[in-house]
Amino acid sequence: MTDKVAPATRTITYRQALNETLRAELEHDDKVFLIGEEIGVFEGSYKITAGLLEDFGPERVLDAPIAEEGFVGAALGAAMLGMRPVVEIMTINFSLIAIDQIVNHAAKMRSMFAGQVSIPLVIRMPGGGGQQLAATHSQNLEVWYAHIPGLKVVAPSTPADAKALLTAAIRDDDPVIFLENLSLYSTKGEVPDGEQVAEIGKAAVVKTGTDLTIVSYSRGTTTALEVAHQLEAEGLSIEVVDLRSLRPLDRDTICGSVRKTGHAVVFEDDWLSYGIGAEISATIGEGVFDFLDAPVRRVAAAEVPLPYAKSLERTALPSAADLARVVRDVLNISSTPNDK
Amino acid sequence: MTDKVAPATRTITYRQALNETLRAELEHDDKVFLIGEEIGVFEGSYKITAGLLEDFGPERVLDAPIAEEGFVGAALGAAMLGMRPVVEIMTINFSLIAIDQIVNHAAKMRSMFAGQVSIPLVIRMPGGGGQQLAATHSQNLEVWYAHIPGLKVVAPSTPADAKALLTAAIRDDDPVIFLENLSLYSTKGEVPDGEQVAEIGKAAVVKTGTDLTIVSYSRGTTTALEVAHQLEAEGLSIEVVDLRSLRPLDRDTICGSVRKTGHAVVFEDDWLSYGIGAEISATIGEGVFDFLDAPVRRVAAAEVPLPYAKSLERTALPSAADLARVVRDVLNISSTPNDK
Amino acid sequence: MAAKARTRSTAEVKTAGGEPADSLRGFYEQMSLVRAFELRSSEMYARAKIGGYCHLNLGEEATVVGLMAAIEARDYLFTGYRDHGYALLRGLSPERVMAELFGKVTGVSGGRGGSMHLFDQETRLFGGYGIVGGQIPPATGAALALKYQESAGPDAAAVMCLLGDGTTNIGAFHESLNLAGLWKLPIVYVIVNNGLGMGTTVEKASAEPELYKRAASYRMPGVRVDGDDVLAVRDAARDALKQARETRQPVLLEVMCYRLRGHSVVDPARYRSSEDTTIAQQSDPVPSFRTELITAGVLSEADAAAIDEAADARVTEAVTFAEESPEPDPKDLFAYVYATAVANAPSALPGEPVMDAL
Amino acid sequence: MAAKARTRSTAEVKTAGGEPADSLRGFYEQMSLVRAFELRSSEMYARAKIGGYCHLNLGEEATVVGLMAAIEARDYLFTGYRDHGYALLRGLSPERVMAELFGKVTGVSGGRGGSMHLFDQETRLFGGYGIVGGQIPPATGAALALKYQESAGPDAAAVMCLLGDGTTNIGAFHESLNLAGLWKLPIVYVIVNNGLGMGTTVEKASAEPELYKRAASYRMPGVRVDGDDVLAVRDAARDALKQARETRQPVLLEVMCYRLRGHSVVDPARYRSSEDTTIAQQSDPVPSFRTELITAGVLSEADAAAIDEAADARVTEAVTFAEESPEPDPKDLFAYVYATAVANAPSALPGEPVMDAL
Ligand SMILES: Cc1ncc(C[n+]2csc(CCOP(=O)(O)OP(=O)(O)O)c2C)c(N)n1
Ligand SMILES: Cc1ncc(C[n+]2csc(CCOP(=O)(O)OP(=O)(O)O)c2C)c(N)n1
Ligand SMILES: [Mg+2]
Ligand SMILES: [Mg+2]
Repeated sequence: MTDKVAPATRTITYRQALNETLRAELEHDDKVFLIGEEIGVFEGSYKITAGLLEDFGPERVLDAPIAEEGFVGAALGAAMLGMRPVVEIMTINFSLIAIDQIVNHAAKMRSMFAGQVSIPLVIRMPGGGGQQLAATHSQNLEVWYAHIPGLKVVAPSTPADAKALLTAAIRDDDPVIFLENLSLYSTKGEVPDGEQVAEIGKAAVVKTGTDLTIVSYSRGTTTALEVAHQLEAEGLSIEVVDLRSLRPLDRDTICGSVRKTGHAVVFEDDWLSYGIGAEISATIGEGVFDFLDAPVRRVAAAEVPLPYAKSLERTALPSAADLARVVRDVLNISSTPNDK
Repeated sequence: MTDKVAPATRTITYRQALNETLRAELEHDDKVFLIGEEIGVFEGSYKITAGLLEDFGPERVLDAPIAEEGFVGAALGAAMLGMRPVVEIMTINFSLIAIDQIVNHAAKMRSMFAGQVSIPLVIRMPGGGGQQLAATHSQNLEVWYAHIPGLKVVAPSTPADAKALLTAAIRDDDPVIFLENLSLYSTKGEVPDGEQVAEIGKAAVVKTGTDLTIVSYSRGTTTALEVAHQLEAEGLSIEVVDLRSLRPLDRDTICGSVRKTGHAVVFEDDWLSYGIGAEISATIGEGVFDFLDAPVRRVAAAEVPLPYAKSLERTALPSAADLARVVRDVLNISSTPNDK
Repeated sequence: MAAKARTRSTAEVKTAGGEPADSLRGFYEQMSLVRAFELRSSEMYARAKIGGYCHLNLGEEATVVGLMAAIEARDYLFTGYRDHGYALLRGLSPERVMAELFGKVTGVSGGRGGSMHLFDQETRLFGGYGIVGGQIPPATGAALALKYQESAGPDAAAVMCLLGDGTTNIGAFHESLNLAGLWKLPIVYVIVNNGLGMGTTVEKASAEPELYKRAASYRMPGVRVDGDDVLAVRDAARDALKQARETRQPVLLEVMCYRLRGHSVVDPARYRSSEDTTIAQQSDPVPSFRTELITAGVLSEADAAAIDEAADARVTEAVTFAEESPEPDPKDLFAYVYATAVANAPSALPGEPVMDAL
Repeated sequence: MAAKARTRSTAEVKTAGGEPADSLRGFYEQMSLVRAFELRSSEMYARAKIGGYCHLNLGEEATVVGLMAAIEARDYLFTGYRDHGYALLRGLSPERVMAELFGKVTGVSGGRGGSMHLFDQETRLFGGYGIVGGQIPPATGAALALKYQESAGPDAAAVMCLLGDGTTNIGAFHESLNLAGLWKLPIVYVIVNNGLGMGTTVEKASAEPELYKRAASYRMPGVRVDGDDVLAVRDAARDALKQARETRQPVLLEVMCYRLRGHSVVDPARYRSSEDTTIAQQSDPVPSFRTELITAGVLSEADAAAIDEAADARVTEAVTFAEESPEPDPKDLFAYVYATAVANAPSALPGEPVMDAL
């Protein structure tokens, strides 16, 4: 976040923060244009682009056919000529069709061509389960993108961060993967007025505490904060680190927190094995080994293609209750080191 | 590996082991067929399928147009009807074009349709850098596949394992990603005669030792063994765990080894952040926390799109020297815990 | 405009064209069942009995019935996510289809797939796919398997692969049709052209909006038929399947129809012009087929009303069944991940330590 | 057979068709340069001066020269990995191209791209791409950017996107051409049809092997031209570019030529029939254009020999330059990963502790 003196704020939804930021950036720079399926006439599958076609016209808000590889690659090509496209892929699940253009092309061109071209491209897409959309429409594949040099990957958890990180992403000269989450769109938060430009690559300590650090991002951070506040009533002092940026990863902030608390739990919506939490755990294990009083634990999704049925979906996804239980476990373990 | 009484062996290359196994399985089951670009007339980009078109004809060895999404998806469809296709994707880099069929379809169908259909599909593909193929042709994206429930992912490091794991993969009723490595194709090893069927999901301790565990897979294991033997001359006793299967991951074998040695280094060819090593490190950190005498370190590729120029490529890729240095570091650190 | 050109005058209707009254009556029963099922699905969605996305065949009933009248039991059917009607006419009971929408263990896909992912091995309904175009390569591969498994001829099986108009713009369409044309596979690709992909018209999505013409890129016959005409659809599909099974000539068949409501249950379709909405309503095949049959003397008003009531009653039974069926047991979460058991397969629930779960 | 049909009788050659002798001579100089460069590349690869994959334009020289004669400096060029000749004729010095193949810092892409990834911002050579079809969507997007940035007209810029025959079967081809047709983008897609994708013939890869016909799926003109005829290629390409820049009508142009050797330097092409090899050799545009110009009196034998020698000498200079140039400094490994600096960007070398490197 910027460090200006406290501007006026309004309480708006994550959706509205995105919509207002897109509008502001369309106004701010005429090289910015939006492209994606159903973002114009339909106003976006999740209504993030509501009203923008009407106000900016079909050139600035371009409805694309169902051709993710084609239109994402086309946005990349436009970026090579100095345009600043902001792509909406309807959900992260469909980005698999465009991933050759994103990973084999957008992420690599600048390096491969020795800096002769820059790719000021933003790809916005929501992920996440919990909406009964079944296995192919409920994934959290952020770790795939986070693994790729040449990309920047951000995952804001609040309306304010959505605004400041989206502004930063659009003004950045590199390809930025901007991860949204279906279950955050209607969440509300205070958002400062005026231009807000976040620094990409920085995590934030969104709640301080002394007993244990929860590391999370996107939707997970909202749950982490909820659990942290709830455990406060039980006398536990929990710190919450919101990653905000998955690539680059702010290892200093993570390790700095755990150095203080000596305990860490990662809360993530993706599958456990080889997920985001693996890197967080490995980073902590390497970075503050001597300060760690208990194993780092991960609370993640069960490793199944997510089923449609509510009973199964609920079982498979990590919940606040799961997180609270593991936090207690970890703190117990640390007080009686031999019980495991 | 199977536990039959020692069969006769021959020393052959990894390439030949694959070729002979494909031949044997084509003979063994007429539902098996091979499909891929240039596998017939051209005999495979890396000549893995040499001679097979001639001997089995164009129905069993099917040359596909350049249409990875189409022919991988077609193989999947054939598998749904009981065929046992073995796909060659020329390199893992091109699998990005087919990844929607692999991850959104092959991996999910059985679960999503409640077990009504099985997908006996094998997808073979080599990865790896070091051949000056530049950024788009040198990737190790195995962690992407390893993250996905519904897939099985194996990565043999020796000709014998190539044979036994490929046989197992072809006879398995689930989609198996079979990872080869460009720099392994010409390596040699002893391969037992006759049918060999490995157990998927099991790692192997390929060298025992007491001071430190190196965990690796595929090409990395050959380097790990080399380094382990070299360090033996310096009086260090190194254990090497070859993962063989990335999904499922044999956490017991990894943790069992580190429990004994108290030290671990992961050697991997992919990028460090969110790579395979992250999960291995996290697993060790969680599984044998109380037995670990030093932080788990990872030796991985520098996080850049891999350049063509030899000088840069060499710098970016992890080498035996890098591994040896880190192993020594870790063992020093453990003897003088305060030097970090 | 393009829409208007597709409007069919009743004069063209072929009821008098020698089709037995029984068969016509049967078609009306099927159309009525699909209509009743979809209206009830919409209602059940509004009552939160159904979750996720839910796409209906409302307005496409003549297409659904015509296609399902052409396909044989031995053929394989692949569809997109707008699949309820096809599942019903493929022979699945409304109970099991509704139970799937309710996410119940008695559903066709055990409650794991939901509305978009109906699958039934027995009737060879091979899914129900939610990724646009995702069904096209597997359907093509199923046809490839048939080529391995049996010879061409009138008794051979074929594959029918349904897709929407918007779906013709995705790469998988091109790659798959090329394979089918090249390898001479027994498959019929059916474009169910309802004029819209969500809110985007065909004209805004396809540089060549006469979609059947795209067959030429693969030396494949391309045929267009009026989707409001159940007999025309059936005949064109039967013809195409015949080519596929007898000469291994794949065919691209475009069926012109209308989507009566929004893209999915939750879409109010405000983007649609009133002209377009009027055309869709006027073309509604259910009331117009009803009227035709009454006019032709195949049905009396009372017969038709009785059929509609029976359909409705049938759907009510389905809802009751779905309501009363149990949800899948959380203990079975990992039940179907793998067909061949394997060492160390993950089975941890959220928060469980990784090592304990081994 | 299909190949035979493409063989061009010298009677059709248009050298007498009013083209100035200077221009013809210039074309021969260019063909000779490309030929000399490629033969030397092959040699340097054999001597391990060049690594990775290396794909040559041998046999395609008339196509290369004709296309590059048509494109204007203001236009953008995107190609596949078989790109040396295009880079040379786009105006890049043989020195900088050879240096790139040698992986030297003086190379057009700083030694980071190699043979497959030649890029030059100044001459608007926008890559050099190794993933089959990977260049097609970005090229299409470049044309989209042009539409934002300038109006149509004779002075407008356009995009030329080269691709191989085998590449027409990939989804990106279909998706991109549809976008271009739909949005009326100033782009010419050129299929350099050398009859083979690695070892697979067009007939074994494309259900419709007359590839220019695929334009119809996008309501786009499709044109086929003899790629051994430099003037015909130039004229067809100029015409197509004119439509692109003046009326925003994208065009699909298919240029028929032959690959003289293997797919890449290391491929002995044993799979090629001797008949096919003979046709390719007989169609070799370099000696035949040479003979034509001599017959037409444009060049004497001595002139032609002098041109060939000059080309060879030029390439020798390039090799010397490449040899003597330094390799990129390992310290610059991370130099170009990001354009906008960012906190915590990774900079660890293999084995460095993650925390120290911050
Ligand atoms: C790859 C992919 N991209 C986007 C979507 C979102 N989506 C679902 S349906 C649809 C429209 C499809 O239109 P059409 O093919 O005409 O089928 P219809 O809904 O009209 O039956 C879109 C864009 C998706 N499911 N998959
Ligand atoms: C997506 C992808 N698949 C496969 C390959 C391997 N490959 C490189 S070139 C080639 C053949 C291309 O043939 P064509 O388009 O005719 O071009 P040509 O080589 O004849 O110029 C193949 C299959 C690749 N580079 N990218
Ligand atoms: Mg539609
Ligand atoms: Mg070719």
